[in-house]
Amino acid sequence: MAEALANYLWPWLAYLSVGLLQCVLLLLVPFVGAMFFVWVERKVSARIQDRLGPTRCGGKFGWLQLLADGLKLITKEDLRPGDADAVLFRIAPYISFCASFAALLALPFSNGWVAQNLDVGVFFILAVLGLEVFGVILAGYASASKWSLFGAMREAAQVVSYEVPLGMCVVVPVLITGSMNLVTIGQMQAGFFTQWLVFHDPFTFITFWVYFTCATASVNRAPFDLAEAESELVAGFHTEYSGFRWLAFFMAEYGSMFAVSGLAAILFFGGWNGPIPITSMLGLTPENGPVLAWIGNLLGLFNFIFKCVLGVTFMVWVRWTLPRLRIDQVMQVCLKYCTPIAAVMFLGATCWTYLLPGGVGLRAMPYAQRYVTSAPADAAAELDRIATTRVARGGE
Amino acid sequence: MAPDASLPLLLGLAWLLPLVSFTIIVLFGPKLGKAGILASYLATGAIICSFLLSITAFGIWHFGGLGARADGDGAHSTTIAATPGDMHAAEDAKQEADAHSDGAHADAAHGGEAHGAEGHAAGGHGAGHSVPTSVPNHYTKDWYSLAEFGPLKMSISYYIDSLTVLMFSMVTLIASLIHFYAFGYMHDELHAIEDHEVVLSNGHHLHRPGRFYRFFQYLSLFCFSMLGLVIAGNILMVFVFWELVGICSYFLIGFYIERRSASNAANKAFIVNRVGDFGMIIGLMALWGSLGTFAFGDIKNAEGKVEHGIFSTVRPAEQIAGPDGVTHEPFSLRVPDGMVKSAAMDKITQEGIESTPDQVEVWRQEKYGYWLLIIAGLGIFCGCVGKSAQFPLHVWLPDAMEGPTPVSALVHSATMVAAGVYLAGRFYPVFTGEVLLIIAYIGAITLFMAATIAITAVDIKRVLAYSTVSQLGYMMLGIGLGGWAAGLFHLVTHAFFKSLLFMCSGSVIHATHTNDMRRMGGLRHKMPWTAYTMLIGVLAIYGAAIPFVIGFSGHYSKDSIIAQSLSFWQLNPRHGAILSGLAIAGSGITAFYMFRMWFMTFAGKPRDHHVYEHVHESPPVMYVPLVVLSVFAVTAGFPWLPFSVPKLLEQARYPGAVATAPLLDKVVFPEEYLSHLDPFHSQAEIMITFVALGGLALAVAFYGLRLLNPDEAKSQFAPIYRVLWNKYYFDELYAAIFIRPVMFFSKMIANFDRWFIDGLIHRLAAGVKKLSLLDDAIDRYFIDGLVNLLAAWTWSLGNSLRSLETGRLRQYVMFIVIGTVALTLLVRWSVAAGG
Amino acid sequence: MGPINWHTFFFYLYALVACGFAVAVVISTSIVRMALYLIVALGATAGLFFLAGADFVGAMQLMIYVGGTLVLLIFGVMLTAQGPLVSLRTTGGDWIVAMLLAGCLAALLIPAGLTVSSWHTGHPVTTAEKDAQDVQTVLVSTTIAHGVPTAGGLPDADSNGIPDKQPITAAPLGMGLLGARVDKLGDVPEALRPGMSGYLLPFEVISVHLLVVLVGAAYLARSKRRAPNR
Amino acid sequence: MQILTQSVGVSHYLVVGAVLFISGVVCMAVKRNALGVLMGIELVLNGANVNFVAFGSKFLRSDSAYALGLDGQLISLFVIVLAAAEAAVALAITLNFYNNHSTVDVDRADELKG
Repeated sequence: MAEALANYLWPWLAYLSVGLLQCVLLLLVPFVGAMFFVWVERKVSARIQDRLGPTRCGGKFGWLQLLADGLKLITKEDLRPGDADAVLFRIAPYISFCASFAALLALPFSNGWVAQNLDVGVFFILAVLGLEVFGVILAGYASASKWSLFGAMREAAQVVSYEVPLGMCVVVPVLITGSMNLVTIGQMQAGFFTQWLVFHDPFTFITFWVYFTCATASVNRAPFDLAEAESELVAGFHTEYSGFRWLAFFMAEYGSMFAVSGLAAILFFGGWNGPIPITSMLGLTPENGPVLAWIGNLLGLFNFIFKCVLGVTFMVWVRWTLPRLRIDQVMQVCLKYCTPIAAVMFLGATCWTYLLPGGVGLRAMPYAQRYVTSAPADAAAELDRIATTRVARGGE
Repeated sequence: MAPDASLPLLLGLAWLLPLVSFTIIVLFGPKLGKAGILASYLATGAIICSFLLSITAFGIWHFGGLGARADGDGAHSTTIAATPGDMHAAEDAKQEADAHSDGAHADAAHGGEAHGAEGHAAGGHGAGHSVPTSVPNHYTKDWYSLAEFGPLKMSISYYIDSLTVLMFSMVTLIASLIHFYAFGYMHDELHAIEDHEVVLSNGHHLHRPGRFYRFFQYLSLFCFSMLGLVIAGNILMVFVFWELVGICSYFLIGFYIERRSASNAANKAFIVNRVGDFGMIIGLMALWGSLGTFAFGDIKNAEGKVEHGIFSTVRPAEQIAGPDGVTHEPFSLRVPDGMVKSAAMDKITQEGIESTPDQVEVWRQEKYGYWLLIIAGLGIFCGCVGKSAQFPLHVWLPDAMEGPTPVSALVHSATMVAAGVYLAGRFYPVFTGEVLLIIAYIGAITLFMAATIAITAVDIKRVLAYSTVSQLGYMMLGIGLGGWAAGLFHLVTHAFFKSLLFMCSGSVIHATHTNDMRRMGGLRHKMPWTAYTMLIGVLAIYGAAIPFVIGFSGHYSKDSIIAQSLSFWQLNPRHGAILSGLAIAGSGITAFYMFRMWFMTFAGKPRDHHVYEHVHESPPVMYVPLVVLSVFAVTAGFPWLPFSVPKLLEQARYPGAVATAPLLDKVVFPEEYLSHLDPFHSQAEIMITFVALGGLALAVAFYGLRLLNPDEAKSQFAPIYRVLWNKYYFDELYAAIFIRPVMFFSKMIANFDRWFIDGLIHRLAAGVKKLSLLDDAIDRYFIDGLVNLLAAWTWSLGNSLRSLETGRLRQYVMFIVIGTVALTLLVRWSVAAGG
Repeated sequence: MGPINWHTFFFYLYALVACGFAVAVVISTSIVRMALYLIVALGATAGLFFLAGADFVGAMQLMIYVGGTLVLLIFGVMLTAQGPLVSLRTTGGDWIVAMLLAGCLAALLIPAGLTVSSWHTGHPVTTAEKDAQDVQTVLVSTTIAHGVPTAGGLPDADSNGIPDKQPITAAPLGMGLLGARVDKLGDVPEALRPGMSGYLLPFEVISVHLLVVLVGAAYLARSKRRAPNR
Repeated sequence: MQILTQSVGVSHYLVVGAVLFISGVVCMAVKRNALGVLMGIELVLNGANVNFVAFGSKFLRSDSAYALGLDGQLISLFVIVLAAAEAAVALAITLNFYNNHSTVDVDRADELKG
């Protein structure tokens, strides 16, 4: 896209404009998503608690409520405690927000529709989501309040420990697909839902649930929301926040929820590939020209967003269903259950992929064999073969 | 099963069974039952089994008629009976006693009648009437070859003839009885005992655990050794078992090793025996060096080739015609070629005369090698002297009575000491006339001396010990005078009655807990079995008999010895007078001291009431063997029994005339069969009867009826009494000749060692000490100084560097950086300088 | 003046951020701010890594350093965050000495970096080289990932030689850690290959080392009785 | 604007690495707070990493045949991992020190001074 644009105007302008476009599109996710999810949460929690939820703001199902929330938050006064560390207090929300936003950079929304197609996308997303905690910590520390500090410390402990099982769970699909490129992973699950990695083998199935638990914890949603435990710490790390900074935290939270849900969708639920491959059935594939392919990608986009929303809704549901854990219980869940289970799943998936024909191990080994045993000539021949294929595809 | 297979099997088993029991007891002695009582059952069972085996062998021998010689039938023998007569005449042709020799012939004819009983009983063959003309029936073979050094074969072999069988039966019988007897006698050893004769340094008596099993273990070992000595087929094996019985007697004498007297006696016995054995070794070397064989008989080796043994080498069977017509009669003593050659070695080597048969014959005529034969004989006899306590070496046997009485009975009267006589008998064919004469004199001296000593002894066991010595002297005398069968006959009979006597004395001691006859007396009321069996023994050794009708066993054997001495006397007046005089006197003295002992012990009134009250008859297990033995003591000598001892011995007699003594002129040894004829036989019988009666009368007068007071006699013959009391001062003599000089010499050596060598060493040590002190000083002040100096430097350096160690992390960082910078600059400069 | 080399532009951007915040770390007196600055500096360094074509290392930097290490660090900061401890003043003398040392080091290192002329400028990666590299990546990705070439796994050379798609380095690195050096296909003679285990052993050693560190840190950090305040 | 037009080389990265390194060293040298020292160490390690990556990259030098290739990246990976481990242990030590001395001033940690 950028290359295409570069033919018409200065390359830097082209890159700049494309980059800006992508940024704007991605910003929609936290902003709109946050508002939408707040509404969803209100409604779901209301239904779970046998209430109607917001109805007074007009609109069907009181959908105007989300505008009202936004307006309220934006117009609210931005307070700052007297002896707070001004700079940190100010930038902390934005750090969180940037982190959750940057996570979206590597998240492919459809086949090839990704802002930055990183070869280590999975890795990148985990890393950046891990950064989100900084905002929380800094906020907790900067707003010189013991409640905040407690919340921040809990958050720090919780996130750092939950990154371990999270990483393990994520490694399982990577192991199976043999790539950390989210686009590749998504493409590998093309076809019917039987292709989804969650159904690849029993281990991945269990792995998904472990992953979802850990993800919920790492974005400190209930029942893991120790950082803002209304009943104990007034509101945890954002006790002292109000107005737009508070909103930033909020958006960061929902953004990261969206991100982990998207990651789950791509890693386990085939990303943009639906239960039924409608796009390929309708012939909306690159073979039939860019336009149809674009349309197919659009369908894939909706499919993907739907899955993400589903995931978020699930988190909401869980939040309003389960009671909050105590901090030691949180740690227990992480260290005594999630980590071992994830490790076992990792082991099992490895064995599965090695033992079953077509597994990654069985595919990688002949290569290593050829590498170790064959003469450089064969390697050169291999290079030529690949080069020719590349040339051929470059031609298309 | 052919006897040549069955006899070795039976006797070999009988020989090895005690070894088995010995091994078991050695390994598991204390664990065998309570206090090892099972050990006694084991040993007894073993010896009884071997007794049964021996008896079986005896039966096989006798009823198998194995005693018959190759030429053994009457007709032959009678004809041959003449030839020895001629030969006899030829031998002492220089003597003018033709009439005597004729008379001898006449006697020979008549004697055949006179001893018809023997003749008939002997199953018609002429043993005892003449010189046998063929090798006695024997079985000899190698069991196992230990080693071969060129011609010399060291092997475990057997030589079985009637003598062997006889000895086996006798030894195993007595040993079995004594095993039984020892049950009763040694039962104290079953539990821990307190030895009252041992006083420890702390003044208490010794407490020690019982050694019951050990006693029987020694007995088994002894039986094994004794039987091995008897069955041995070569002189080397004899020597080996000779030493084994020696060590057994050492163990048994020193059984109460804690008693100084016992250990001294054991050492004495062992050392004295060494003296004799040294002579024996010389004899062995002489035999081997000249003959190259140890075997007694001819042995077919693996190739079926006959290897000549000592006997057939010394007394060849064939008639040999010398160069100058001097013929060699069959089986007569002849210096073997080996000895001649080795004697003439210098001639062969220096003068280069090659030893052709004729040349050897010439040398033999010149008596080359004869002295070698004498040395061989004397050497072997030395061993016999040591073992059976003959005159110079008799001192150990009385002291050996320190051992338990069963041991004295078995080892030191019946079997081991008799082994010397047995060996002398075995080797009889090899002895030259000179050696025989020496043997005779030794025997005579011994028997007289021991008998005289026995008169004064008051220790009951010592009396018996001295009587043993003197009886052994009789045997030696008999053998030395050419009375081969007589000596061995006496050996057998003596074994029975002397063991009987010893066991009786043991029973007495067991009852009175003392050896001193002066504290006994009148015991026959308390212990009749012992008393009367002992009386039988005394009568047996006394040789009681109704002349020409019947007598105790001792009568026949002693009678035949005396008869032989008489026939010797008749041929050689001078020597004969001394020898037979001593023998006859000895028989009288024997009668005297034996009855003295019996009277002092059993007759009269109890002298020590304290002892008398505690006396009691021994348990049956002790006196039943006495009864059995007394039966044998009575009957062992009957000559008309089908398997009487003399007949058996005759079956083992080696053919050929008695050796001559060329070096001593006018000494002629009569053939033994002559002594069975009158007048010698009857003379002997009458003589000893009267002499013994005289001795008996004296004893009765002194001790029986107390007509005479022994104390008066003592004071009257005070000097003689003192000499006798001190046993002719033999111990003092040896102490003076051997022990003191040796002690003195060793003291001198010890002083030299202590003062000179030790002093030298001490000086050296002192020097080394000084040196090391110097070294130490160097070490301490110089080397340590250096090290300390270095340490001090390091210390101060560290102290000075301490201040750098500020413990400030940031300073360290700075130091690191400075170091890095400095290094880099250095490298750069060096590179710049290099480039 | 030619077209702006965006690669260069972003390099300078990240470099300035990294250096600036590194210096800020030094200068700052508040420990918490130091932590913040450090985060930014390291993040910028990660960006530099991305620019240098080491995207896996960059992601690693983000994840482990920024995500892990620094969280630990701030954790520690807050555990020890008491008024007097937050800012421990340093004497001027120290500052002077430190600056002198910094000067010396700078005088050593920066010239050292500038000595080699062939390092001064990168070069537009020619198609052939890119082909070679891409072929490696394709080779790896095809052999490892279902044989399907990754979408956009083949970066094009645009006019400025900026690879608009990051080269694939994760798989080759993984293979290298497993002992197969796919980036040097022809280099190693056949005879040597079977024995060549790449970085397998260091990899294992590091893993065990990490485990030990985990245990050791847990042991050290467990709270003991506090000493009476001095 | 000349510099923006030409491509950067290893030297640029080396300079950046040097700056990071130096600032890390200075940080270690001047910070009395143990955690500050720790941060300095992290900086130093990063400077080294920058160099490794730079040497490993193919784009940054005119003679890319001599580039370290993957080795640079691998080594930097190891460095990162070890840095993490080191950070964990150092932090634990610091906490221990804090628990025992109720301070994190490295200048107070001089019981072993000579």
